[in-house]
Amino acid sequence: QVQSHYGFGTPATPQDLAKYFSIPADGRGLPPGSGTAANGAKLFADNCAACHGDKLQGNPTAGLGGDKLIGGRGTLATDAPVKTVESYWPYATTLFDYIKRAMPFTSPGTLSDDEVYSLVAYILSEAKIIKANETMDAKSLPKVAMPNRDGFEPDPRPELGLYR
Amino acid sequence: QVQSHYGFGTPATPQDLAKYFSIPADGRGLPPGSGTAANGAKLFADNCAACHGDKLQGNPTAGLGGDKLIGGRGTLATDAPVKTVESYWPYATTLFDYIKRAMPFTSPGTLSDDEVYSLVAYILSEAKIIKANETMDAKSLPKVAMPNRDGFEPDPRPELGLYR
Amino acid sequence: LLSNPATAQKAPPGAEYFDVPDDPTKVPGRPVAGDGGYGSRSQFESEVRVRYPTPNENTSWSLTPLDKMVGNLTASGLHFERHHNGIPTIDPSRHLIVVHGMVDKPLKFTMADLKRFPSVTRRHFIECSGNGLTEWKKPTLKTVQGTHGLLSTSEWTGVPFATIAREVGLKDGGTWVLAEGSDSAVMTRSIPMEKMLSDALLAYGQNGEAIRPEQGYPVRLLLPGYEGNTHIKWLRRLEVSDKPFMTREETSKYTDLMANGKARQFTLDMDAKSVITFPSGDMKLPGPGFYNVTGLAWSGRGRIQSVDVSIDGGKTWYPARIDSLPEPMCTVRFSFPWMWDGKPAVLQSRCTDETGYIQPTLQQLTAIRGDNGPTGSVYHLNAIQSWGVAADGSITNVHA
Amino acid sequence: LLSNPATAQKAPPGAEYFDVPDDPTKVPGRPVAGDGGYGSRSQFESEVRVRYPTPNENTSWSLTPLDKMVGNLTASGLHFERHHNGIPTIDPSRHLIVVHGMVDKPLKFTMADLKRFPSVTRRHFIECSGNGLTEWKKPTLKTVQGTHGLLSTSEWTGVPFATIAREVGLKDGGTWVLAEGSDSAVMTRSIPMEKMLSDALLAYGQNGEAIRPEQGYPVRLLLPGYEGNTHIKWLRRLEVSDKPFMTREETSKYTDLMANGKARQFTLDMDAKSVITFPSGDMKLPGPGFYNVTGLAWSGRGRIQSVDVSIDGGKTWYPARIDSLPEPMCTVRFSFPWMWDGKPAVLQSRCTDETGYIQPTLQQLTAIRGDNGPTGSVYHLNAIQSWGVAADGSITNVHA
Ligand code: HEC
Ligand code: HEC
Ligand SMILES: [Ca+2]
Ligand SMILES: [Ca+2]
Ligand SMILES: [Ca+2]
Ligand SMILES: [Ca+2]
Ligand SMILES: [Ca+2]
Ligand SMILES: [Ca+2]
Ligand SMILES: [Co+2]
Ligand SMILES: [Co+2]
Repeated sequence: QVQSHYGFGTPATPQDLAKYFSIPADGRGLPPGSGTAANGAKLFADNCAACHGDKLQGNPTAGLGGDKLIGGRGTLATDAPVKTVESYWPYATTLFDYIKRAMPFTSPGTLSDDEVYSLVAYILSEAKIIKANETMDAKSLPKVAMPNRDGFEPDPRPELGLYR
Repeated sequence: QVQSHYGFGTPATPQDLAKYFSIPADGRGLPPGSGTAANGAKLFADNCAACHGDKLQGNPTAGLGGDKLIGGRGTLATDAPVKTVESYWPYATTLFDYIKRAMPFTSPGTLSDDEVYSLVAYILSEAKIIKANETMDAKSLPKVAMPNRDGFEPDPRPELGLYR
Repeated sequence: LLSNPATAQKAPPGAEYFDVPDDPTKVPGRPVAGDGGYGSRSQFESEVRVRYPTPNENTSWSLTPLDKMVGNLTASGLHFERHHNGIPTIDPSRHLIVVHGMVDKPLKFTMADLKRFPSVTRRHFIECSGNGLTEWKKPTLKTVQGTHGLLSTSEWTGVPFATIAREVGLKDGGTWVLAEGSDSAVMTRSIPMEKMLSDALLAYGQNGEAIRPEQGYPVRLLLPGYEGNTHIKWLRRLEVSDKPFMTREETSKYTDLMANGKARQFTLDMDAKSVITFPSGDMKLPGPGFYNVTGLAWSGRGRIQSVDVSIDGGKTWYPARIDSLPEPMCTVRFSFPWMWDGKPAVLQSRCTDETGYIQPTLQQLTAIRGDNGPTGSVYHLNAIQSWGVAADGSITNVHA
Repeated sequence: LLSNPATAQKAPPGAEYFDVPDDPTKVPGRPVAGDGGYGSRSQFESEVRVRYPTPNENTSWSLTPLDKMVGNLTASGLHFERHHNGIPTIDPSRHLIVVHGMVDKPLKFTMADLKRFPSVTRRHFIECSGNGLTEWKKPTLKTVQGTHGLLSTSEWTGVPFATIAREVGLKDGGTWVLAEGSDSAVMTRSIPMEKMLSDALLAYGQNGEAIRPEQGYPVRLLLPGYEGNTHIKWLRRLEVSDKPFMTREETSKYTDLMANGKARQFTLDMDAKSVITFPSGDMKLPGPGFYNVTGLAWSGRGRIQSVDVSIDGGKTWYPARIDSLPEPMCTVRFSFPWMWDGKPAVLQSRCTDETGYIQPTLQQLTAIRGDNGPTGSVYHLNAIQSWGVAADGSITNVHA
C-alpha cells in the first residue's frame, strides 16, 4: 500500500539552489569575481574595523566584540595559544565562505563577491599569508598556503584510557 | 547512613487539625450543633436559591449553574435518569460535608455548623426524605435513610468480556 | 526587544509578537535572553485549550488541542483543565500538607520539607473520566479536541506516598486515604491504600519546572492510571482511614449508573483507549494520496502493547507503528501509512494493553454499561473512535 | 481576570501576577481558560536562564538554571540558548528546506510537506560542547547554572533524515552532509552521513508543541549525543557531499587544540558526564543532617549505566539511585541519601555509560588534553565536578 518514495516535496531547480553556497577546501562553488588587498583595506575600514579593530586586533568596542583576525603564529603549542585566521585557520576558502554568509555582523549577506574576495585578500595580506598585490579569485584562493594547514587531526576519541 | 525515618515535617497538633473535616457515612467527625428545615428555608432563599432555584430545581440563572437538588426518584433505571440528592445520593452525611466545604459557591467555608445542619435539614425535607420538623445533628444525620442507600456497587472492572 | 503593548495584541496567547523580516538571514535576530530569561512559543502557533461551555466558568473544563499536538508530551501551557471552583493562587512558602488519621504520628510538611525527601520522575497521562461524555449516544463534538481533549501527558516529579507513610507510620487497618485540595472546592477523594503505597506521588514538578497553577501548584496527588479527578490538585491534606469517606465527588459524581439503576462506585482505573488525531474531525484532506495517520494510545493498567488501525470501520485491522517508547500508564504516539484512494472511508484505532485488555467498540461497551449515557453512565467512555472520510476529503465524527 | 499591566511588573518572566488570598479555600479561584487558553508558570517561580556576558549579546549564550530544576526534562522556556547572531523570526508558511548535492533528485520541502512524513518522538539532551569552558584551569563560576547550564533535555518530534534520504536518493560516495540554518549567522556544520542515516531528525516538535523560536522554529536538526552546535537550528538546507566543508564553526571554533599544537577536528560525540545539582555552588546547608543529594547524568554514546557519588572528594564511591528511566543519549536524574556530619566534605558524582566509558577526573582529562584550556582545548570538558562543603554549610565550586 505504501510507495517506497512518498513523493512529498518539489524538485529544487538550479534557480532555487542559486542563492545557496558553501565552499569546501577545494574551492568548489567559489563564484566568479576577484579582489585585492588594496580594495579590501578601504572596505575593511568602512565595514569591519569598528568591531575587529583597524589593526585587525579584535574587539575594540564594547558591545560589538569582533574576533582578533591576525597574529598568534607560533603560539599554538604554548600555554597561551592565540587562535586567529593567521595562526589557526587551515583553509582560506573558509574565510570567503564565512565573510560572505555572516559578515558584516549587523548586515550579513550584503557584500558582493568582489567585495568578499577583496576583504579576504586584505586579511590574508595583513596576516602575511599572501603578498599585498596578489589577486584572490576562484582559482587562487584554494591554493593559498595557510600556516596551520596541517594542524588538524580527526577525533581520536573515545579516549581508551578512560575505560576501566 | 540513612535513618529509617527522615525526620522531616513537624508534628500536627490537635489544634493544627481542628480546621479540617471530612465526614464519612458513620458521621465520625460531625461537629456539635443542629438545625431545622425552618431555619434552612430562609438560609436557602438568601444564599442558595439564586443558583439552585427557589424550588431546588437547579440552574435558574445563566452563568451560575447550580445543580438540581431534589426530584428524580424512580428514574435511575430509566432511559432518562435524573440524579439528585433525593434520587441518587447514598448518604446524608455527604450533604453536610459538601455544603460545609464548598457552598455557597461564591463564598465557600463561611457557614456556621448550625447553618449547615439547617440547610441539610431543609434540602432533605424538601426531598421528602425527612419530616419538616426533624432536627439534624451529629446523631440524627447519619441515620437518615437515603432512598438510594443501596444503589452502589464496587468497581467490577476490568470487564472480562473485553479480553480476547 | 520585547514586543511593545501596541503590537502584543497580534500574538496568540502564550506568544510575543515580533516583526517578520523578508529574509531572516539578512538581519540580526533577537538577542540572547532578550526575553528576560524565560521563553515563549512562536507567534505563528495559535492552538489553545478551549473551555467547554458549562453554565459556570469556575466549575468547568478546558480541552487539550490534540489535533494540533505533536509527539507524546503535552506542552505545559496546553494541559487540559478541570477545576471545581477555579484556580487558587497559593503562596508555596505558606502551604502545608498534613498527614493524619490512622497513623502513629500525624505530621505537617512545608513545601521545603517535602522537597528534602528523595523524589522520582515518571511520565504519565492524566485523563478525566468524563473525557468523551458527549459521545455516548451520538457523535456530538466536531474535533478530537472536543471528543478526547481531557487527556494530557507530562513528566511528573514528586515524593512517593510510601516515603511519607514511613514518616507518619501506618496503623493496621488503614485501608483508605482521603486526599483534600486547597482550592475553594476543597476537593476530596478517597483512595485505596494499596494504590497509595504502590505508586502514588506527591508531585511538585511538571516537565522539569514547578507544577503549573492549573495543575495544582505547589503540589498535587499523582495516581498513575487513575481517573483524573482523584489526582487531587493543590494538595493540603491526607487522612488515613479504615473506610472511604463517600465524598460528593465519589457518590454524586464520578460514579457510573448502569441500565439497571445500580451505580458503580470507585471506578478508578482508566481503561485502555486510543484515538486517531490526524486526520480527525473537522479537517479536510486535500485529495487522494498518502497520509501518515497518527494518534495516541494509553492505558491506566500498564503499558500499551500494540495499536491497530482500520480504514474500513473495523472490518480489517492493520498493525500501527509505535513512534515513541511505551511506558506504564503513559501515552504512546502511533502511526499508520495510509494510501487514500479517494473513496469514503472510516478510520479507527484500537489498542491492546500489556494486561491483554482490548479497547472495545461502542457497541461492546454499551452492551455492558447500558446506553443511558450521558445522563446515566457518563464516565469511562473508552470506545473506539470513528472518523468518517467523505469523498471530498472532509472528516467528521461518526458512530460506525 | 488576566493580570493588569500595572501589577504585571510584580511577576517574574513567564508568569502573570494575581493577588494572593489569605485562605485560598475561602474565595473562588480564577476561571477555567481565563488565561486565553495557554497557561503560564506560577508567579512564585522566578528562575531564569542567564546570559553569559560575552561582548556582543547577539552572539552569546544563556544557561539553564539546573540548580532550580526538578526531574529530567527542561521546561521549554528554560532551555539553554546559543545563538551566533540572535533568534530569527521565521514565518513557517514561507520556510523551505532544500536537500541537494550528491543526490539523485534535489528537492525542496515546505513545512507542510515535512509534516506529512512519518515522524518519531524521542527524548534527548542537547549539550553545547563549550559547557564548562570557564572551568579548565580553576573553579570560576559559582553555580551549577554557570558551570553546567549549557545542557537541556526535551522530547523531540521529527522526521528521520533517513526518510528524506529515500526521497532524494543518495549517490554513492556521499559521506558528509552540510546543514545550514536560516538565521543571520547562516550557521553551517558538516555531519558524517553515517550519523545522519543512523538517528538524525529534522525536528519540528518540542515537548508536545512546535519547537520554540530559540530552539530553531520551525525546524532544527537533532543529532542525538552530538555537540550542540551541530544541531543546526532554523534548518533550511542539507547538502550531500563527498567531503566536509571545513566551515568556520568546524575549523576556527569547535575544534580542540592539544598541548602539542595539533587540534582535534569533528570531535562530535559528547562524552559521558554527570553533575550534582543539589547541593551545589552558592547554596548553604542549614546544618548537619540528612540531604538528598541529586543531579543529572548523560552520555552522547548511549544510556547511562550507573552513577556513583563521593562525599570525600573521590576517595570512596557509593552507588547512587537512578530516579528516572535511562534512555539513549538522554539525561537521567540520580540521587544519593547523605547524612552530613557537619564536617567539611567534597561532593562528587561520576557516571559510567553503557559502552563502559567512565567519567574522568579533571586530572585524567588534562593529562590527555593538556592544561592550556580555556584558550587551547576549550571544548568537551566532561570531568567530575567537585562541590566543597564548608563546616558552616556553604557550598563552593572547587577543584579537588
Ligand atoms: C558589528 C560588529 C561586527 C562587524 C561590523 C563585523 N564583524 Fe566580523 N565578527 C563579529 C563578531 C561578533 C564575530 C564572532 C561571531 C560569532 O562567533 O558568533 C565576528 C567574526 C568574524 C570572523 C571570524 C573570526 C574567527 O576567528 O572565527 C571574521 C573572519 C570576520 N568576523 C570578518 C569580518 C569582516 C570582513 C567584516 C566586514 C565586512 C566584519 N567581520 C564586520 C563582529 C563584527
Ligand atoms: C453562585 C452559585 C451558587 C450558589 C450561591 C450556591 N451554589 Fe450550590 N452549587 C453551585 C454549583 C455551580 C455547583 C456544582 C459544583 C461542581 O460540580 O463543581 C453546586 C453544587 C451544589 C450541591 C451538589 C449537588 C450535586 O448533586 O452534586 C449542593 C448540595 C449545593 N450546591 C448546595 C448549595 C447550598 C446549600 C447553597 C447555599 C448555602 C448553595 N449550594 C449555593 C452553585 C451555587
Ligand atoms: Ca570516534
Ligand atoms: Ca478492579
Ligand atoms: Ca501548533
Ligand atoms: Ca505502624
Ligand atoms: Ca522553581
Ligand atoms: Ca542512489
Ligand atoms: Co470512575
Ligand atoms: Co567537538
